[in-house]
Amino acid sequence: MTTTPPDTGTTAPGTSVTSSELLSVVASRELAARRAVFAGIGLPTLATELARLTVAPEIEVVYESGVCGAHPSHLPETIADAVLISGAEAVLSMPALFGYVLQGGHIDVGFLGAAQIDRWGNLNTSVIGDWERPEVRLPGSGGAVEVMAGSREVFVVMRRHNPRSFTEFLDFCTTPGPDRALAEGIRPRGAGVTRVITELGVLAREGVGDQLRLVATHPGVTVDQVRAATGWELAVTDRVATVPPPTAAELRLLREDVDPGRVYLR
Amino acid sequence: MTTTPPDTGTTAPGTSVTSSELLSVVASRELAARRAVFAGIGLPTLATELARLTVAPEIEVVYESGVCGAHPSHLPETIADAVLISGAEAVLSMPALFGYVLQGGHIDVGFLGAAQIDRWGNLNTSVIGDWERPEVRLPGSGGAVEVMAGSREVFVVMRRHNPRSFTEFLDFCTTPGPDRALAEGIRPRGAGVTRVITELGVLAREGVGDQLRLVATHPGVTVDQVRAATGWELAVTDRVATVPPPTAAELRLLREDVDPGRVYLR
Amino acid sequence: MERTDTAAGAGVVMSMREAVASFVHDGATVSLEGFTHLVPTAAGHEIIRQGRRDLTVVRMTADIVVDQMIAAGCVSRLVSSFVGNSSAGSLGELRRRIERADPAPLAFEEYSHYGMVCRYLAGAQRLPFYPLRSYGGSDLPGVNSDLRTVTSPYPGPDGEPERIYVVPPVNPDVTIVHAQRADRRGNTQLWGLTGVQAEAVYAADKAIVVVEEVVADAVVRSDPNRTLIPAHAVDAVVVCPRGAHPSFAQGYYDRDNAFYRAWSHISKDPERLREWLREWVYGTEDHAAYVDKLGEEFWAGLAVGEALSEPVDYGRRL
Amino acid sequence: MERTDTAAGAGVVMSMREAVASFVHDGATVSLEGFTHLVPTAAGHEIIRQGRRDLTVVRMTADIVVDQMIAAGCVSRLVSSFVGNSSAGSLGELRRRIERADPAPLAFEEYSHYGMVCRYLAGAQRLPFYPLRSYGGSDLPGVNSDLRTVTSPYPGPDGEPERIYVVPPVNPDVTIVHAQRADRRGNTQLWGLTGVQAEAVYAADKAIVVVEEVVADAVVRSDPNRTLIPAHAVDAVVVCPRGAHPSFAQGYYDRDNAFYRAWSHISKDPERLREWLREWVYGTEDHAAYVDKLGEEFWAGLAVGEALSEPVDYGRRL
Repeated sequence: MTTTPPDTGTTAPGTSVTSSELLSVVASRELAARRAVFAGIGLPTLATELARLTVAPEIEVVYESGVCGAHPSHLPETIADAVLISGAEAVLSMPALFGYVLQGGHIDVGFLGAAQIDRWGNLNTSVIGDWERPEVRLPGSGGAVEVMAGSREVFVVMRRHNPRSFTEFLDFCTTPGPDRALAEGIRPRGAGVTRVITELGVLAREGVGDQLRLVATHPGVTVDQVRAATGWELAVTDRVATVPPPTAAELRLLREDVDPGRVYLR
Repeated sequence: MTTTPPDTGTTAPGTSVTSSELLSVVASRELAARRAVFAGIGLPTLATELARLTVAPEIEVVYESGVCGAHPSHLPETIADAVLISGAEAVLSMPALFGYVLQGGHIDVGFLGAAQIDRWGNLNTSVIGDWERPEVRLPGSGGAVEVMAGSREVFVVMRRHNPRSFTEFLDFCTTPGPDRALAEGIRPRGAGVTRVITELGVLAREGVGDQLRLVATHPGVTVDQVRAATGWELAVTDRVATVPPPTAAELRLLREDVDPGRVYLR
Repeated sequence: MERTDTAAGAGVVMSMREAVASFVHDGATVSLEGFTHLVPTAAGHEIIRQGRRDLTVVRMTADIVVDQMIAAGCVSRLVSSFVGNSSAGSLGELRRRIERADPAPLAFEEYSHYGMVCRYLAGAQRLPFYPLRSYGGSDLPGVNSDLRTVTSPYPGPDGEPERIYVVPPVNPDVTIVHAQRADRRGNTQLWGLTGVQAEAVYAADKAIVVVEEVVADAVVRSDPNRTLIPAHAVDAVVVCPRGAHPSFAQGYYDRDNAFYRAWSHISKDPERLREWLREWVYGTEDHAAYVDKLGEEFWAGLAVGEALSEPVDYGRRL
Repeated sequence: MERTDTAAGAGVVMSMREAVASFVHDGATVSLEGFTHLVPTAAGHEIIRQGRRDLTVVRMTADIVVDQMIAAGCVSRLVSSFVGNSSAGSLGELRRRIERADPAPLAFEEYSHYGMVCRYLAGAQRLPFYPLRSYGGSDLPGVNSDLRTVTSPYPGPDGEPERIYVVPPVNPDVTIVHAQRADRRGNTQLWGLTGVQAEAVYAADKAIVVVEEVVADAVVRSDPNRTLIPAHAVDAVVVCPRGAHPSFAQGYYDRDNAFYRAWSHISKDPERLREWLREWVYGTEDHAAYVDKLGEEFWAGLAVGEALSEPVDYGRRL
């Protein structure tokens, strides 16, 4: 494969765009008009904070640690960072966070990551290899099973787009989308994964019964490149768009207001 | 019936003993070595506070409102009285109070009252007459069903001992003892009602499978008087004791320390 | 990183009149919670003023405000676990309705307190049912067909399958609670008895929070653990001082025990009850008028002294 | 009516050594909770020093302290929903055990976070199971036979019977949590992230609360809503300042992020890990010695500034 991801070579502000900047900007745009977002730390932090300054001024970020409406004095390093707690609007217990907020249906968009994803948006964060004696033991679900089950829709941001991560068959399905739940006769709440944002482009999925389709590529990336980087026979929308590159305004906000210390803007 | 309850004629302190004083003192003695007590307001307040000063110095009273370890500045008028909250050691939400404390098994003795009780210690607080169109609509369970189901044992204090209240057949069983639960195949936690303290004496019950038996009468009350006042064929222990009358020390504590304003010492 | 607040226009502060008109509709299921403490009385009175009909009222302790709403003809069904005037006596209108269908019947779903708590828990968690160790042997399941059992898929202590009662979720169209304070976006802080208010709000489709006062954002954010109801669960914030009378607001005013005792007498006589409603509810434009009518001398009698909590330190990064 | 306190002898304050010796036995099921915040590390270290064996450790986020306990040979079974070094990398010992049974196998029961929360909820409420809307379609039930389903006795939204997953209760022999403060009888107040600590304590047969400080009764009683764990649920109160390091105690000291990053490297090398245990756990008599060994300059780096909560008024009767 000879794919060259767009402009990832340098991190000098103002010149070219890093992978983190690109993914954050694209993810932030997808949050337009969304309100309650469940997010981890890292790229989702950048995306949600940029969205607050651009397309989603009323966004409320809910963290797995129980924090709602954080007003941190510094960029948080973990979802439990003390700076997320001091000055927050509410801090909830785990039973309230998972039971009332997530399962109760108060989250519009949940951000998840994964080691593996399949065409239905099912995710693996448990093991590479066999569960009983894995090649690599990964951290496991955390709250991912609940984020998928409870959020109206789920966004996945994956830095690396390759056939090992975008796989026909998961080594293990930790976090099932609604199609797998329905197949077992369990009623799901949300649509499952509706957006996957990668270094190559954007995949989208409507909801139950639909599979991920390539809807846009970054400038300079071809559909064939994405097909080659995907471990299943990739569905492609009729008119694949080109993702508009980050604007100067977006980059300035991201670099100067959201993460001036470049903690996550690697 | 010609029963004369003992010495209920006058409330003058230091001379004779009122019905409230008698019932409070007898109930307080039954709390010896008990620790966590679930109590309402009124006679249970007097009994638990007197017990704290006599036989159960480490008693902790838990109120249905969620208060644990109250240190009230004034005698409380309801289980939710503001004076129970200010200065308390803990105030719990309803899910915690009922779920973790009561159903979780942290209560040694629960106090309950009732309009009707039967020989197995089942209680009615819902209706006199038919449930659909009752002669008298009573308040209902409140938390009584849970106090019975969750406490290790239950004490009932009833001012009036007569065949309408001590009945062969309840008009409605709001709050079942463990025998009725078992008959339905539901596993109960506690022993159910183990003590009934009335103006005539004390009935006791060991637990599952046992029925209430008369174990003691107040001075001057005969076994036949109690039989006549009870709506079922009353079981009587081999040697019915005479309840020792309140001591001067007990009465002094009750009148001078527990309820000097005679709020409940009617 | 300190963010700009959302525009003031995104706030949800509104008058009681507007909140009730917007969220309490004829035929709705309305939860009013507050366990003796912080009873949302003023909201009940506004529902009466607006003449709502055919409501299903869900309330653990159906007390004075429920008796008043029933008497005003707002309520056709009651879901409750305690129907009495606290420890002060009876609810006259409720008893007439249930005992004699006078002047009209009232459908009544009877639970125990924890049964109601579990219905709210199931509602807040969007569960199909909630299990509890109550009701075995009770006559309540015989008159309430929503009390059912399931068999646990795990063996019981004796190795045999174990049956347990369950209750269904309650998801009110609107829940109304009273609290001491909130910020203008609805982050709500209450203390003292907190009852089942958070669960009742999360269980509902819409939620109205009535508060003694709206405070500056900084006050709420100085103690985020005190926020039991986050803004994301709140649709309307109504500022209504003394709106819990005759119940109390810890730290703000005490309970009007005399009125509780009086209600047993007032409500015993249907004409006296209706006269009371005419004078104190229909005859007052809003709760502020009700408060004024009671008079400052009256309120001085319910005043409480100060007992401040010791602050805790949330810390800040140096 | 102000009562005399119970005799001081009724208190449950004891040393960490005594608490672990009294309540943590070989073969026991031990819950250690604290979600990134207030991790009971010092208790884990004392369990290592006392050489406990064959423990079942229950912890939502199995992190550094669990990796250390596994490496020290204390743990034969782990029940968890996240086995990683926070966001800082891997747990070397845990991975060797699971991936290669090196130097010994580790039994692992895998859940999701809410699955664990629900196990504690069921445990605290002494329920036979707890329902949750997770796991439909997951491979987890295939490797964890305790994830089962029940059918609701109420019809689902489509009128058909509805199936839902359930988890069984967990009732640890002992739960250990860390908190900011308690009174001498165990009324425990914590703030900031409060996680699942109250539920884990109520679920347990015995509970040890480790605190930064024991405070005067009057401090706790000035704010009873802050008491998340009442004394009746606590068996031992252990005073152990900085006992949550390398995690943090909101308002007391910050998280040692450098140590989290370092642990991924330390734990990757079995010999280096064992050397670390020799120096920092076996080589320190107790947590006070560990704190001293780190030195005042180190602790100054984790110091936080003050950010006090605004007090609330509980009121007093005049």
